[in-house]
Formats: sequence, structure tokens, C-alpha cells
Amino acid sequence: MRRQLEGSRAVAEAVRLCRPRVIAAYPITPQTHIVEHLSQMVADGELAAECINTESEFAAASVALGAVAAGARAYTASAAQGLLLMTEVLFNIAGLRLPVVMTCANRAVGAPINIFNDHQDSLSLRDAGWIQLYVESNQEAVDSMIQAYRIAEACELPVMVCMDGFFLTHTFEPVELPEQAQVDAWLPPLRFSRALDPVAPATLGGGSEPDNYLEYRRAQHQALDHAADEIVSTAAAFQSTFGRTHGALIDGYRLDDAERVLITLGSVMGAVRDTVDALRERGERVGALKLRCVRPFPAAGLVHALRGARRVAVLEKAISAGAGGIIAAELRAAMHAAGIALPVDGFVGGLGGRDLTPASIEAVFAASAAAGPAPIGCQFVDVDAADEAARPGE
Amino acid sequence: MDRRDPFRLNALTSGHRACSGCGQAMAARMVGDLIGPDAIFVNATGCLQVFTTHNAQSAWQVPWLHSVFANAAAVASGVEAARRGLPGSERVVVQAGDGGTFDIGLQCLSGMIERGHDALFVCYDNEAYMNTGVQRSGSTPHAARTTTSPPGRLSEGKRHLKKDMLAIVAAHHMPYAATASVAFFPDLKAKVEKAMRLRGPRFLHVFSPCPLGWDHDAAASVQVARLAVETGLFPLVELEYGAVTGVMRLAQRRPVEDYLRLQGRFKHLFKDAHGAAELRHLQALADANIRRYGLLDATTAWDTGEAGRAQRGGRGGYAPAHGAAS
Amino acid sequence: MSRLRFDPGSSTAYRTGDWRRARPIYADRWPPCGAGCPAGEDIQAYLALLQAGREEAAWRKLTEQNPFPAVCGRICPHPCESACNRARVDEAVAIHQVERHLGDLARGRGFAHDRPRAAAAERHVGVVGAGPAGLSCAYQLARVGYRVTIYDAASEPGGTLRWGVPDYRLPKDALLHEVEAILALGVTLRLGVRIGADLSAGELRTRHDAVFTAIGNGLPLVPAEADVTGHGVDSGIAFLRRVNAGERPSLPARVAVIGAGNTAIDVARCARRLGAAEVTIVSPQDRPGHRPGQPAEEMTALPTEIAQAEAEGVRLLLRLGVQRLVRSGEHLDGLQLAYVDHVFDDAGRFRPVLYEGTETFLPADRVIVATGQQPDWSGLDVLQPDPAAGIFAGGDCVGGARTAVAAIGSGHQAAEDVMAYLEGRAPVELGRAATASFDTLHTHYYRRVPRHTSVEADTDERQRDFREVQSGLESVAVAAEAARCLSCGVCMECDNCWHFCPDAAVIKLGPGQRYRFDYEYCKGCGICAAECPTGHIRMEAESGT
Amino acid sequence: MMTMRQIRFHGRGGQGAVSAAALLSLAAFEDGFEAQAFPKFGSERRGAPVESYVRISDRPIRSHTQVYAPDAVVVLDATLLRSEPVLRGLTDGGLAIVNAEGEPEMATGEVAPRWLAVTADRISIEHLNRPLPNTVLLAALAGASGWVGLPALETVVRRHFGRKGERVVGANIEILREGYRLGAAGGST
Repeated sequence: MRRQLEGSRAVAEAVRLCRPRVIAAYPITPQTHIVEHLSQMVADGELAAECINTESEFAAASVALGAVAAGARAYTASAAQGLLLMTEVLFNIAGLRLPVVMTCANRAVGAPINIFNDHQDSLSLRDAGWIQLYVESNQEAVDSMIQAYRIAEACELPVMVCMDGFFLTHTFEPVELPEQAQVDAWLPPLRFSRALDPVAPATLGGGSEPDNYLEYRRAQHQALDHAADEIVSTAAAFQSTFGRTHGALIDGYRLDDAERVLITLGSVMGAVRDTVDALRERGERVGALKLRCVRPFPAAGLVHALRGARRVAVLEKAISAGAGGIIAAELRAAMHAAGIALPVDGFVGGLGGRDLTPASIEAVFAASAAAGPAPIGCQFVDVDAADEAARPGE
Repeated sequence: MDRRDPFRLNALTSGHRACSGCGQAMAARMVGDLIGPDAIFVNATGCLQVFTTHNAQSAWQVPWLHSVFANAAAVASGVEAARRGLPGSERVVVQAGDGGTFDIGLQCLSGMIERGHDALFVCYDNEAYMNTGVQRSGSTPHAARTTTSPPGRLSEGKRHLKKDMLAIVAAHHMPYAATASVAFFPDLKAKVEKAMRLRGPRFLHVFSPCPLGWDHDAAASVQVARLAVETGLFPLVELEYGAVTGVMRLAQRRPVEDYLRLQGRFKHLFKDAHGAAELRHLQALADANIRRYGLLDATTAWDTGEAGRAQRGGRGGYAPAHGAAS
Repeated sequence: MSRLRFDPGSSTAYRTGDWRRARPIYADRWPPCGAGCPAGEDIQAYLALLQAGREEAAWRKLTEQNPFPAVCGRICPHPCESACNRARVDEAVAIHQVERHLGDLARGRGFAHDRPRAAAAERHVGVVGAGPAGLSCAYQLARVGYRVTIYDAASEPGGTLRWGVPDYRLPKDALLHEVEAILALGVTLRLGVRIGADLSAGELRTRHDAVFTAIGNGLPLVPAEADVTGHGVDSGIAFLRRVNAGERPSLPARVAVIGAGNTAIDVARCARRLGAAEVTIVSPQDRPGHRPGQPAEEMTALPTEIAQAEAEGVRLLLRLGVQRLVRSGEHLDGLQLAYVDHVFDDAGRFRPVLYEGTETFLPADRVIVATGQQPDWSGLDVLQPDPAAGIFAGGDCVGGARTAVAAIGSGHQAAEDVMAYLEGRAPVELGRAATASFDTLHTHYYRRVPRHTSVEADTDERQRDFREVQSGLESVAVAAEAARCLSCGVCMECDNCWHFCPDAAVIKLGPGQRYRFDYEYCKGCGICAAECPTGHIRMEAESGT
Repeated sequence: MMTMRQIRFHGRGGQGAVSAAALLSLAAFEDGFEAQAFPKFGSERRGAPVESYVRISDRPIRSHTQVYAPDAVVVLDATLLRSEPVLRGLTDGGLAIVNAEGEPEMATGEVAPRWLAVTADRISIEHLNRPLPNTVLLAALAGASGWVGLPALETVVRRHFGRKGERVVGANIEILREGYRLGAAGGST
């Protein structure tokens, strides 16, 4: 059914359709509405789940961990400081290979404290061992949530669905919600093979030593590598059942003859598409590419998709301070490894909720039009020029 | 599965790598076998986790999960929530050391209790961070030597007091919170069984000597634990919804020196006048416990003499582990 | 995924036994009670059976060493209790009373000794003397199937027990029952036969494959230092023999008894019962316990016996020696006494030193001398002990402690010696030193529980006749006393080692089966040994190889 | 009818600017349009200036950027005119609906909007005894612009206030109708 819903509500509806038995969360803007909606569903008897309102995000992730270890499908959500407070547990969930699914309502990380959107929180956790999917719209958030459980449970890996705080979580827009029966057929109940069980009392989370830890980590890495296939096949299966797709690992837009391509993540992609259309109308051979899946990093897919491009700009809402854009660096490495000399301009913008306007996006395209090698590091989008000389304490 | 012993489950069995004479291994074996096989155990990081699981080998014979240091109570909350409403009668048990209880795990423990999860939290208290090499914790007693509270020209060991953990958890208005000791098995047994008859969050604080960290003979672990109780330094009490409902009377009162002298971690107190002053302080702490709980005059069903008694045929064992014993 | 999930108990692949530098070993130690018992009773064992409610089994365990529990439970000085480790916790276990209880129980319930399944050999052993030593020897031999004939000159069996111990301490029927239980094993008893007179010793020797002589101490031993003979002077054992034969001789008002042992006490107490108004015991030795480190300077009479005698009006004059009898012509006026500094000389001989100038006078109408006895070997030269020739002797007649229980132990050892001789092997020494010393115990595991005491008959009432003074304990009290046993050195399956082992290296084998160590995993921490209440576990260093 | 209409609401926390935007998007959705509504994000503090945005289109709306070139602005509190640049991005003839008793007196700079003053507080107080100007202004916008229909507004208001009971629903329907009438009439003082 197609409904006009707030993004948080839409996600909550998607979570409900997936029938988690345990939901654990701690409130943090802009994640709160999701959990509030789920709590109301449980209170109204529309969702048979245990809502565990924990005393911290650290505990919320831990509750989800315990629930899945005990064989229940579980859900949690957080953002920013909360996500970072979960960090230790998120690594642990991944190491335990537990199919936990969570939403990250992406938000900037303080200091300075800032409740608005960027991707610093989840991208900082790119090494945690989670599959990370970044969505462009609330429809994609809904569909990705349903896909996430299927991917997680098939791969025994956790999945984080990253949606932009406010830009998506607080935005009303139309979403098509699948029927419960459809989802039930597509997503069978969790049968977790390693669930804690007194009948078969196994040990989970035991120690390891130098002589086998490396093998654990290699196995985890390989599992994430292999998860790419599962993400692709799940997206295809979803499309054949529900009739929608948002891409799998990446989603190209007007790439066919594009000489210049802008790569980005999340909700800004919509404005990027509009901008590409506008520039195309002006005769510029530009295209765009949405990086839907950050982990596993689709290096081969990117190399293939960008084979015709002359220059690439990466516009990202996060920074590895002291190094520059994260995705830009990874893309450069992928291209280099593939033996392709493709200039990659790294742009960092939209941090802390600053709106990336159509004008900003056009400016990025313009800045990435030069010939010759791309500058190392990153360029900042819409930065206040008057602030250029500012020093701490001034 | 290891089923060498027909009379106990050996929830924690042989081949673990605890130090010789480990009080925590002893305590966990008692608690595990008293609870029996129909339970899921969640363990905090710490000695108990490290020495029981090693390179794909586990000494546990019950379903057991370890996540990280601070979150055992929260993980258990999730396990318990996941099992709610399902067929199956298994119970949830959380195990942590004093670090995972008094310090880093306190917040999650508080949350677990406040939310009313049906789980028994067992703290095996060895009064310092032993796993990392004997650093002081919130449970380390006053004046004890650890590597981060060393005696020196300006120091007589730990400056601060041991947290009153029982009072902290009992303040959550919880169904059951009790202290127990490896040295008094019948009492420990009664408390575990009582805890398991109750529903909701329950807390059991088990005093578990550490020969390594406390610097005493491996063979003296039980003796040291017994003296901690008999001196009044570790009172054995029960609280229900915050009210004291059980006190183990001291059959005989021992001076704290009897306890302290057995342990190298208090050796510096016997050297000079500064140490002597701290000894009086420790005696005063024991006296305060005795006064607070009425350890000498409580009218209770049994005292340390009765609970510490040995008798022909034993003082009770464990639920039959499997068919062989029934 | 397999490594993400460890199998239960998979740690057992790792053998922590390799860590061990010392290993615990379960080993019974011999408790001091049993070591202190001259009969070598396995007291711990029968107390354990009693704890389990197995009374008949307890009696059988007791009578493996001593067929006279009802007798010894009355008259034994119970060195077992003196040795009992529990005395250092609170008070000794009332073993003596338990023993009496078992003896009386056997009589009440009709327990009988097991007869041998088959005759051990067609060997015939002659025993001279039906006292405790002879009967004990005969019992042990008969139990394993030897033929035994006992010869005794008296009209009834029992020896000193029959003729030397008054009824108020040992009713005759209690003795008789236990003697008959021995005879029921097939032992032949020939009464009224004095060897050397009615049957020559040589003839006796030829009749039997081996002979055991246990003729006791039938002759009074009078100290040579003073002339204490003549009119008005009687022998203690002669006096007691008459009383125990049923005579009730009349006595004058003032009776002086010379001696420091139980015979002197018995004489004095009988004298009170026979009407003597003033009965005084003159002893050169001090009260028991009053000369620490000098046991020879203390009376050998039991403190309880002394106390009972005093309660009955017997007066004690201590550390006084007899210098001479004071007479008016034939008539005895009394005794001249003097203070004694010490009784034994440096060589251990009985040489009382009396101080001149300390003389005092004790008026007496009768003096009864109870200073000791000696055996009567007349006509028995052939039977002088010669183990190589199959001739053995034991009991009081060969010296040693003059107690029934010692005689019983001696008889038991003689039976072993006889069997070894007949079987052509070296005999086993039955006596065992205690290894379960107090410091091997961990006594905090035992509650302080007061000892149960039995009741004495009213002191006035009891002087009127020879009825038994000391009562037995009720069954409940006996059970409680059994439960007070510390089980020194012997596993009581308290489960301590099993509970406390941090390494699951103690395997419980089931009730009565105790435990075993699993040395594959035992790290040798020693907690089991440190916390074994009974000291049953010892640590032994691992060898380097 | 159109490719894209963008509306910006200005209000103070608690006045319902965010709800108004949401209701407008819901009504547009009812009428078969694609619609998007979102607040200018931030902590929700009572009394502080807030903004919210609506896009209405007959084609899928992809952009999630803020509204920079509104076709209409709705000002729920006239005092905001003093402090907030409520007309920014508005073009000449763009609709500016204000909760006021008369045409506001303010410098509009180069822009010449089509002012519409609606006595929303008074109407709200008449029906609800409380100044809740958002539904009045929402309806006035619908009446003045024709971008959404009154029936659709009534449908979403019934759904939105359904939990609060028939009396509240009825009062809000009355408010809608009055606001719509005022909007369609070009405003009234």
C-alpha cells in the first residue's frame, strides 16, 4: 500500500513487517521517532516484540546481541554519539557473526555537538565488520530494511541501514509498504544455527590466541566479501517479488556516455540526479553514481561502472580528519589497484546538517571539470571563506 | 560433553586454565552446578571468561556467551527478552567479576535490574582486576596492595574504600540481593536455590579469593574466604526489596589480623606505625559491619559454625547432572 | 563457522595435570582413639556406622577386636577417650558409653558372632585361664575356625572380671553374656581344672598344637618396705574374691586400704557397702593429674572411680606411706604413716622415700592391702613362653598394663601369634601408632557440641547394695555421641574436596564409595588437603621425572 | 497542473508549523500528487522560530534539499516578520499568507508578494478556545492557491485528529472550511 509517511514511521513499519522479537534502543535525535513508533505499535498490540528501553546505546546494542544469540530476530537504532557509544559492541556483534540489523539515523559527531545530518558516525565504523547500506529515500529505507534482514541472516553478518537524519527520518513522502504476507513469504522466521540452547550447550564468544585470531579475521573479511553477492541477489529477488529496486551495491545515473561522474551517498543523491538532468539539458556529459553499499566496498563494480569516465568527483558528508574524504580515498585505491589512471576529486561537504543545495552540487561538478591530475586530499564545499584564517581560540 | 562425574553437571569442567587454587573457578563451579543445565550463561570479560575459553576449547557445558567487558547484564537482558513467551524453561544467569560489576559493568547492571529482567547476576568478587595483572578496582578493600595502589613512602595501599555493592543493587528495590562465600557451601547453595525460585532480577555477590592477586598460598583460598566472613569484613546477608531478611551470625569473632596476615597484599600493614593505624581502620570497618548487620547477636537459623560444618555424607550436593545419578 | 562455536567441555582435551608439582592422595590415617585402645578397636569405624544408623554393623565392627563391649563399656579406663582429638575441640567423644551401649544392645537384640564358614584347620589350641586375655585369644582363634579348649581352675569363667570386679561396676550377667557369646563359637571350656595339679602342664602341651597361658595375677604383691601382715590385715584381691563369690563379710567400723590403684578403690567401696563407717585409702601417690610430667607419681585409679568412691564417703590420704602397723599386743590399733616425697627411684623401681619427722597415726580396725598382684606360675614351668615351640603367654601374667582391655588386646595378639606359628608365617604386630594427629585435622569444620554424660545412682542409695552405679546413655545420646566423632584421618564423604576443587579433578563415586582424584586435570593446588576436615588427604611432591 | 510547488512555513515552536507542512503533504497525497514535507531540522523548543517545507508535484520528488525558492510562504506568527527573513527566495506575486488582523506593515525589499492576512488566531480561539493557527492558514493556503482541495484537507484532518474525538475533529473541520473560504476570497480582515 502506498502511503504518505514520515521517514521514521516508514522505517518503523518496515521493521514491523520483519517481525523482530526484540527491539532495544536508547533515545538520540534524530533516531527517536523510529523507536517511538515501534513502541506505539507494541503498545497497541500491532507488533509482538519486546521493547527494551535501555540505559545507554551501549546496552541497546548489547541487548540486540543477546537476543540474536538466543535466537530472536532483533532490531536497534542509533546515531552519532550513540552509535559511537555502541562501537565496542558493534565490533563484537560482527566478530560473533550475529545477524543483527540496525538503523543508523546519520548524524554528525561532536564536538562541537551537532544534531544534524552527516555520515561521520557510520563511516567511522566502516571497519566494524558490518554491512553498511546507505539509502537515498524513505522508500529505499523501507525496502533496504526488509532486504537487510535477509542478507544478514543468510550471511550471518550484521547489517546497518544508514539513512540521513532529518533529511529522511523527519520527511514525509510517499512510500509503498509491502503486505505482511508478502514479507513473511520472502523473509522466513530466523533460524539461527548457533542460538544458545540448553539442549546443545555450546560456547559463543570464547577467547582466541595469536595462533588463530588472524584466521578468524580473515574468515570475517571473506564473509563480507562474499556478502556482496548476497546483496546483489537479494536486491534482484526483492525486485522480482516487490517490483522495486534501488540498486544493489551501486546505482548509476546517466552513466552511459558520461565523461564526468559524481559519486555520493545517501539522500543528497536525489538533488544530484536533478542536477545531472539540468546539466545534461545544458549539454554536459555528466552522470552520477550512488554508493549504496560501503561495506563490502564494491571496488570491482565501481571500476567497471566508471570505465568510460574521464574524471570523477566524490561528494561525501564525512571526513577522515588529517587524511580527507574516506570514499574518495577508497575509490582512488580501487582505481589504482585496477591500473586505471582516473582523476578523483574529493569533496567534503554537508557536514553537520549544512544543506547541499542544487547550486552546491553544480559547483562540485564545475570544480571537477578541470584537466590534469586531481588534487590529493579533499576540497570543502560551501565552506565559509571568511573562516579560512580562523584559529582555535580566536 | 564431559560426564565423568555422575553427581554433578560440571557446568564448568576440567581443562580450564585458571591459576592453581582459583577461588573464582571454585565459586563458578558451585554456582553453575547448583543452577544446573537448564540455563543460559552470559559472561563478562574477565578471568572467568579468559581461563574457560581458549582457542576453540571451552570448559563450559552449559550454553554460554561472552560479548565484552561492560555489557554482560545488557546481553543477558537481550537473551532473556528473546526467550520470553517461548516454550522452554531455561533461566538466564549473568557472571562477572568485581570489575564487571562494581565498575565498568555497573551501568548495564543497573539497567537490567531497573527493567526487571528475569536474570540472576552473579558477581565473583576477587577485589581487583586480576586478569590484567592485579590493578585496583572499586571492590579492592582499603589499604590493599595492588599494582595501581602500591604501598610506598607516601602510601599504605589503596586509599579508598570498597564500594558497598550490595547496598547499591538493593537500592533498586529488587527481589533478592545476597552475599555468599565459597567457604560456606550450604549457605551458598541455599542462596542460589532461593534466587532461582524467585523471578525478576536477582543479585548474588560471591566472595572468591585470588591466590595470585592476594598473594596467599593456593591451598589457602577457602581458609581466606572463611576468615573474611568470620572477621566481619565480608558479612553474609540477604536483602529482599532492600530490607535485610537474612544474616549469617558469627559463631566466633576473629580479629581482622587473622585474615590479613594470610595475604601478601596486606603485608605492608605489619611493618610500622602507619600500617598499624590502617589495621585499626580495617578493624573498625569490620566492627561497623558487625554492628550494622548484628553479626554477633542476630537471631538466625544458622551461624558460621553451622554453615561451615562438615558432616558425614556431605551437606547437600547438586541437582542430578544427567540420567546416571538419578 | 565451526570455530565460532566451541563444543561443550572441549577444554578437557587440555590436560592441566601437567601443571602439578604436588599431588593429593587419599589415605586413611589411624585415629588416636584406636591407637590408644589396647584392644585396637576401630572406634572411628563403628562410630561411623552408628552415624549411619547401622547399629548391628557397628557392633560387629567393634567385636572384630573386642568381644567384650558390655564389659569394657563399664570398667575400661578408656584410654581411647584420653587420646580422642575431640578433647581439644571441646570434649572427648563418649566412646566408653557408646561401647557399653553396643554391648548391651547386642544382648538385648540377640546379636551373635558370625561362626566360621569352615574350620581353618584341624589344629587344637589350649588356653590356660578363662580371663579376658584367654577368652579374647580363644575368640579370635575360634572366629577363624580353630578348635580351642580353655582351662580354668575356678568354677566360673571370667578371671579377674568375674572375681576381681564388684557388681556395682560390672554386673555378673553382663560378663556372662559376652563369655557365652564366645563359647557359642564352639570354644570348649573346662572349669575346675588347675593346670599343674588337675592336669599336668606337660600333658596339656601334648594335647594341643599350641598353648596360650593367661593365668593373670592371682597372688597379692606386698611391698617389702614395711611389715604389713598378721592379724587384722587382709589382702585386697582375696577380699574382693570373697565379695564377688557372693560373701558379705562383716567389717569393723574403721578400715584402712593401702594402695593407689583401682583394686584399692574397689576394696574401699565394697567396704563401705559392707558397713564400714570410716574407710580410708592410704596412697603414696598423688591424685591423677596432680603431678604433671610424673605419671608414676600419680594414682593409677581412674579419676571417675576415685570421685565415686569419695562421693560414697571414702576418705583419701595422699602421699603418705606406711611405716608400720601399730598394735596393742595382737590387737590392731592402726597405721603409722609418713609423708612420701617420691615413690619411684631414678631407675623406676618402687622405692618410696618417707620423711622422718612427718609421722602421723591413722586409727584402723582392719587394714586391707591392695598394693599389687603377681602371677602364680607354680606347676607351670613347662608353659614358660617359647613361641618357637608354640607356647605363648599373655595378659596380666606377663606384665604390662593391668587392665581388662589390655588383656583383651594381648589375647588378640596371642591369637595372631598362635595362628602365625601354626600357619608357619611371621606374626603381624596388631598395635598401630596414631597417624591422625590433631594437627592433621581442620577443626573449624566441626561445631562445638557438648558431650553427653550418663547418670550415676544416688550416692546414699548406692552404698546400701552392690547394684550398678553408672547408667548407660539413651540411644539418642549415643547417636549424638557417634555424630561427634571427628572421623580423624578417615574419609567421611563430607564432599569438601569435591565441592572445593576448582578443576573438577575430584570425582564422586557414590555413597560409601568415596572419591577419586583425576590426575589428568588436578593442578595440585592443595585446597582439598587443606580443607579435608579429617586429614584424610595428604600432598605428595611430584617427582621430577 | 504543475510540475513542482514549494511552500515554506514559518512559525514558533508549538504553533504547528511542522504539522501544517505534514498535513499539507498528506492532503496533496490524497489528491494524487507526489508530496514531501519536512521541518527545518532542530531541537523542538517551544517559542523558538521554526520552519517547515512542502513540495508538491505530479512527478516523483527526488531532492531532499531545503526549499530555497518557495512558491508560497505561510507565516504563523506575525511577530516573526520583525526578525525572520520570511520572504527570502519568494518571487514577485508569490503568495505570503500571514496570521494577522490586517496586512502587515513591513519592508519587503525588492519582492512584491501577494499578501494574504488571515485572522487565524481569532478563528482558532472561536472554535478551539486556543490559538492554533496552523489549520486555518493551511486551509487558507489551499483556498488561495488551489494546489490541494478542501475534501482532501478534511480527510487528512479527520484522520489526524481522529484520536482526539469527534468534537475536536468537528471544530477543526469548521476551521478548515472558514480558512479555505477566506483563502479563496483573497483574504479578509
